[in-house]
Amino acid sequence: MAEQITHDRLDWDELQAERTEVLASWPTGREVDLDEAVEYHRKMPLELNFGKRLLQAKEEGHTLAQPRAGVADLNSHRELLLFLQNEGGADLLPTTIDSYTRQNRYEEAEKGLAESVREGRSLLNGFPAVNHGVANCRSLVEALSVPVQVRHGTPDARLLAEITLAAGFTAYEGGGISYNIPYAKRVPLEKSLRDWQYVDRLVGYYEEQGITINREPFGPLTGTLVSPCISHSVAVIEAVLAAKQGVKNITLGYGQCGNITQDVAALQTLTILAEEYLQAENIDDVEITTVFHQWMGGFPADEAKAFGVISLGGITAALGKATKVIVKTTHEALGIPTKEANAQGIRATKQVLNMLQDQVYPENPNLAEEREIILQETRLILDRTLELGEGDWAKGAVRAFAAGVIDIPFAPSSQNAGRTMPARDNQGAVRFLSWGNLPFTKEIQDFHRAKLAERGQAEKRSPNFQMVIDDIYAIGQGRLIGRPR
Amino acid sequence: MAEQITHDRLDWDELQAERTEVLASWPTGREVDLDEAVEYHRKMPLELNFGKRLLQAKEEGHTLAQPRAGVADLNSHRELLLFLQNEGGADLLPTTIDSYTRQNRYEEAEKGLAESVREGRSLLNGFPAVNHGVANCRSLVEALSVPVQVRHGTPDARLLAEITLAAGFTAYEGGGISYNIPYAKRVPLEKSLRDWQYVDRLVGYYEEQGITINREPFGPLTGTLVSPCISHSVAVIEAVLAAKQGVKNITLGYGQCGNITQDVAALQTLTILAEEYLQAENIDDVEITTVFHQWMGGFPADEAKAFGVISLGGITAALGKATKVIVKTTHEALGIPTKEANAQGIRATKQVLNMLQDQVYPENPNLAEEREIILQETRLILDRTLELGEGDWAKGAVRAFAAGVIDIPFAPSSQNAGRTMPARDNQGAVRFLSWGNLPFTKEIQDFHRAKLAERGQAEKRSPNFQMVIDDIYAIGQGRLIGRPR
Amino acid sequence: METKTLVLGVIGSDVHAVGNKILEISLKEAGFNVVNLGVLVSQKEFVEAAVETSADAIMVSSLYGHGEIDVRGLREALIEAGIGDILMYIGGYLVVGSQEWSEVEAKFRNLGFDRVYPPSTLPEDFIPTLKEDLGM
Amino acid sequence: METKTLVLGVIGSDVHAVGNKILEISLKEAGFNVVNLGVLVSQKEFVEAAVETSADAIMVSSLYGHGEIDVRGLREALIEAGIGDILMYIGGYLVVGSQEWSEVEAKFRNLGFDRVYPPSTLPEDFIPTLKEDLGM
Ligand code: B12
Ligand code: B12
Repeated sequence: MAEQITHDRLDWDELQAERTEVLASWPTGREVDLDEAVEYHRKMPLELNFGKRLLQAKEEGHTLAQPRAGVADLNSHRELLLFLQNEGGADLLPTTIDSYTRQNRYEEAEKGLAESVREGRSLLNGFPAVNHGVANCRSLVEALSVPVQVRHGTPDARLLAEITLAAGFTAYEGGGISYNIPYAKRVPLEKSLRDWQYVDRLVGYYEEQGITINREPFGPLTGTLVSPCISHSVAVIEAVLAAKQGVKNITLGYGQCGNITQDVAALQTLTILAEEYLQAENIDDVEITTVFHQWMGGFPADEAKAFGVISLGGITAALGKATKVIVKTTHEALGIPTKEANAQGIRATKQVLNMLQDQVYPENPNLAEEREIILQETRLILDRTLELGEGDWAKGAVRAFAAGVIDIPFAPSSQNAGRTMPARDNQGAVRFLSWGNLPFTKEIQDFHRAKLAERGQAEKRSPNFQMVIDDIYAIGQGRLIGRPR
Repeated sequence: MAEQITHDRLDWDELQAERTEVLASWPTGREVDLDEAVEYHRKMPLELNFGKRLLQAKEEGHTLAQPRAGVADLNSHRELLLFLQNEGGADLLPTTIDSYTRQNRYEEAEKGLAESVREGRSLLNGFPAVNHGVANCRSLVEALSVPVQVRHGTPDARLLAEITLAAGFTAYEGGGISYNIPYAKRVPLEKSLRDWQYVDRLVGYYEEQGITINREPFGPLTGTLVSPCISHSVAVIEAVLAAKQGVKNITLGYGQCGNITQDVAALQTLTILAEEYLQAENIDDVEITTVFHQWMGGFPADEAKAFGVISLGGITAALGKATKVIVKTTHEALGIPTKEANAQGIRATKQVLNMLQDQVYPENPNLAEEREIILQETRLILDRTLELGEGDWAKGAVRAFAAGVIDIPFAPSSQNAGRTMPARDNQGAVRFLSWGNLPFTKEIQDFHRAKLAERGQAEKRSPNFQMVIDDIYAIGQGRLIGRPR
Repeated sequence: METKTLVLGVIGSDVHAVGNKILEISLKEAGFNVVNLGVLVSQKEFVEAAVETSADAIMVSSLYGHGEIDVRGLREALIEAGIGDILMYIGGYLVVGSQEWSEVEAKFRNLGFDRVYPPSTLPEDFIPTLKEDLGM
Repeated sequence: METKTLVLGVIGSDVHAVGNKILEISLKEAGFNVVNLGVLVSQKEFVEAAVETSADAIMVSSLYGHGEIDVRGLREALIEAGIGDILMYIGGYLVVGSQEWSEVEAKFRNLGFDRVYPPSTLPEDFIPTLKEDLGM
């Protein structure tokens, strides 16, 4: 199968048979009528278009705030989003999909939904959009006055895309790598890449009809000490693959690591790299924006401390001039947040975004060095990937993962080599304790070794796996670096 | 009287008559026995010494967190402090004194205290330490396991100092300018300066006995758009005046303005300037540390937004490497905080302090320029002050205020010219719309004019008083700069 | 239309000067004749100023929490001075901590204030009412 | 002393892998023989692994909120497989949102778990109890 996939644009006509099959895989698929959906989008007010809103923010140099949120029942979910819009002041809204839907287990989602309605509380960890279907989802989109995006973690998200895009959602998160490797165990990469080409081709079709649909590869991956070079490599590959299918409005993501200089450098290099590699493919009609995810790893259980983590994320996003920031809540370490806690996270974030709107992280030699490291590392990974793919990014991605040339720490997927091991350096930047098979030069390897040796010296221990464990717990325990106590 | 005051050290023996008088001005004064007090201090555990703790933090490059807190009744106040220590994790503790005591109205304080005990809630906005007396205050100090400071706003703080220092407090906030001009209307500066020389001389006496007492001029002054050059000038003068009386451990303060570059530059220049002017007086045995005050002006009423403001303050303190940070609470715009809200403010702050412990705001040209401006402006003010004082800092201070050479915006004191008017520039840094009689060079005047013109252009209005009003409300309304809407 | 005179000040040992300055400016802009006593104003000063200027209303601020103690007897002093029915407003942080607003309002109404305003009151929030109360 | 065998895994459609990795490492360090099934583990896989390895205990993780639905019938399946009295622990974020812990604990005890652990449980918090329960 690795031999079959290519990064070329899928033929729309040829795709129709597959579309029919996908739409038939669950009853609500019947509700999708693409021509009618395009008409529906055409009539939507422009300010509800996600991609357009992002471009406006990018132009104005503002950072927008977007929460995560989803509950099982339609009415409760609508209320939840309205609350986040009105009480939270969210600039952009999400609809987070439940984990059964993400694994295409619509029957289990149906049961969970029914039980949720019966018990009057959500037993699902998100909104089962497929089960709700097009008409219900439209009632949602229509109730809101800001743009709304589908956020999930679905290796095969074809049906979900058909239904939610037909329902008027104007943004769709995910990608063939970023929604497989951190979110699945045994899904072949060829399969998820191909399934996401379907999604991207569908988005491309909407674009051909003049409807902007924003696409966003999932930046943070496993959310836990993911070095920028890893997530940037995945982001660029997914951007190129999406663009090849006709996607024109892409938001690239990065999850906060905690060292401000590294985080700002990561935000700055994300656009540089994406434009560079798109250019190399002769693609120059894609609009790139960025999203910064507030710390995605383990949170402190104390709400006041969580506010500190959230605010630091908001501040970094503002100083790094991310186009949008995904907001965490003070309930992160407690469970799915209440709507009140969710709105509070947005308000704390917006306060700092607004206060820092006219400020930027100052250019300085450390920042430049950090950018240089990220650029070099990512280029090494990407160039080797393209080499492995013999000029084809899809083939390259499959082979790069097989070879451990891309290797996401802590990922559950069997497709992932799992040989890299990250740890923080003495300033809290995420480095590699083991780089496995990442195609790093001797110089870069030495850089990581030196950085961790410096920390080891400060802590009077040699860099080892205990450091990694300590770092995983650190923020939850009120620190950034897992120093021995 | 301006002719009488000098910056020379008060003669200890000559001071005894005045001390007797001061101690006789309220019954609890009788409890003060200086020899016994020195003995008491000698027996105190070293980790309770405020100044020593600060020096340790400075050496380690950590920023400590200290709340404000005070209620009328002794037991409630003790409980409050224990709560902030144990639940808040405060590194340093305060005892905030009520406003009657600050105006030496001990009888009204007595009534307020009695009524507070009767009603079971504090009717005073702080702890009336004079009324409680030495023995009671000692029971407080002894209950704690971190150092504790007296924080107030008292033009004539002689009796308060006698009692609290005898009670084992090891740090005392205030100064002849900073506790007069923002805190009084008609107290002559000569008088407050002289009364604070008494306090400093008393501290100097303790130092002579080998007891370190930390002194902290009140940095933020009116807390509202106070430009660094103003508060730095006051801080340096009070440091020199204190050192002249034998004070050896001084913490200089600055209230967050909100532009991170300006705030970090302010923190960095504070020590430079203090050491420079102390050196010029041949004083080289004074330890200088710094304190950063989280935003001292109007706060947002929403608690989540307040957390954002608090965290931004904590982050700036950490990146600017302040020795300690004074923490605000989410109740700031609601009234005196509950102990829970106070502890939350500390925990949010400590989370970001800990996370950023090993990071520093990067050196860069804007920061250098900002430092340069602060240094130049402050030196112009200070040099003119010394000139006016004919080499005497006390005389100079009196004459500088009379001439508007030092002029604190929004100060209630009739001793203050009140001709300066601050406003934010287009990046939110605090500049001067009117500099009144501040001895600025043409170059510096042009700098301020240009900065505000730039903002005016961005806002399509010419810089005027409406900008100032908008800026005063801005943070409370969720922004930094009061842009027209 | 005849200009109305307001006596403005921050009562007791309270030094919060910023809001007072803004009130002065806004009330002047709104066309009032403003006699601003500033901060640290005693009851006596309020009464005297009101009598001397034949004021139409007294605007008391209290921010620092002691308002409750500071204003006791002010209405009585005004009565004694022969201007017992003068319009009197109060605003700011009237008590220590944050208490149920309806109770705070009732408390200060009992203490003789015609209108009581919570923290974060903007000039535009009360000036229309003030004009109405003064028949403007 | 004989080595005890633990079957470890994250149940249902749950992919939270980090805690699972740490548990594996810590339990191995503590001297157990650990059979880690990883994430996305079905009830059937748990039962089969426990039978095949003659495990002494099953350690179920559920982080993503669907634990309540996912574990129903697991104890019954174990009974059916003839190892009905095997020790069974569960830990993580067991329900959607944060609910009263005592209720959550009772709920999962009823579902057949011998011990139930809240979020933020550290290895050192339960390993001593586990050893005790296994008579080590
Ligand atoms: C700046 C400030 C200071 C500065 C004041 C500088 C100066 N000389 O002006 C300094 C640092 C010196 C200071 C000192 C103190 N402060 Co102070 N301070 C503040 C702060 C942060 C902002 C006040 C301000 O300027 N706001 C902006 C102006 C524009 O708004 P405003 O003053 O509220 O006025 C508006 C309205 O209230 C209304 N209004 C006001 N009066 C009236 C009257 C009428 C009739 C009407 C209709 C409307 C109205 O209109 C105004 C314009 O919009 C507030 C908290 C906050 N708001 O965030 C605390 C606050 C007022 N301070 C407080 C306290 C307790 C003190 C201290 C005792 C110190 C302490 N314990 O921490 C001392 C008291 C000194 C004294 N003797 O008075 C408390 C009061 C608590 C309470 N009542 O429960 C507050 C609420 C902070 C808190 N949460 O603890 N403070
Ligand atoms: C990192 C993370 C992710 C990563 C996971 C990457 C990966 N593949 O591993 C990503 C981003 C992919 C992710 C996805 C999702 N996540 Co998630 N995630 C987290 C987060 C931030 C940290 C988890 C973590 O790694 N912690 C560190 C490890 C060391 O701790 P731990 O996992 O808790 O394990 C320890 C203990 O719990 C205990 N323990 C665990 N199991 C057991 C078993 C036994 C027997 C015992 C004794 C002890 C024990 O010991 C472990 C070691 O100390 C948590 C929130 C948090 N904690 O701050 C949310 C969290 C777990 N996720 C959550 C959710 C809902 C999701 C999503 C559905 C997305 C969404 N709606 O936002 C998807 C689900 C995907 C899926 N199908 O499973 C929720 C669960 C909510 C609930 N139950 O109410 C949480 C709590 C966040 C929240 N508040 O909403 N997530």
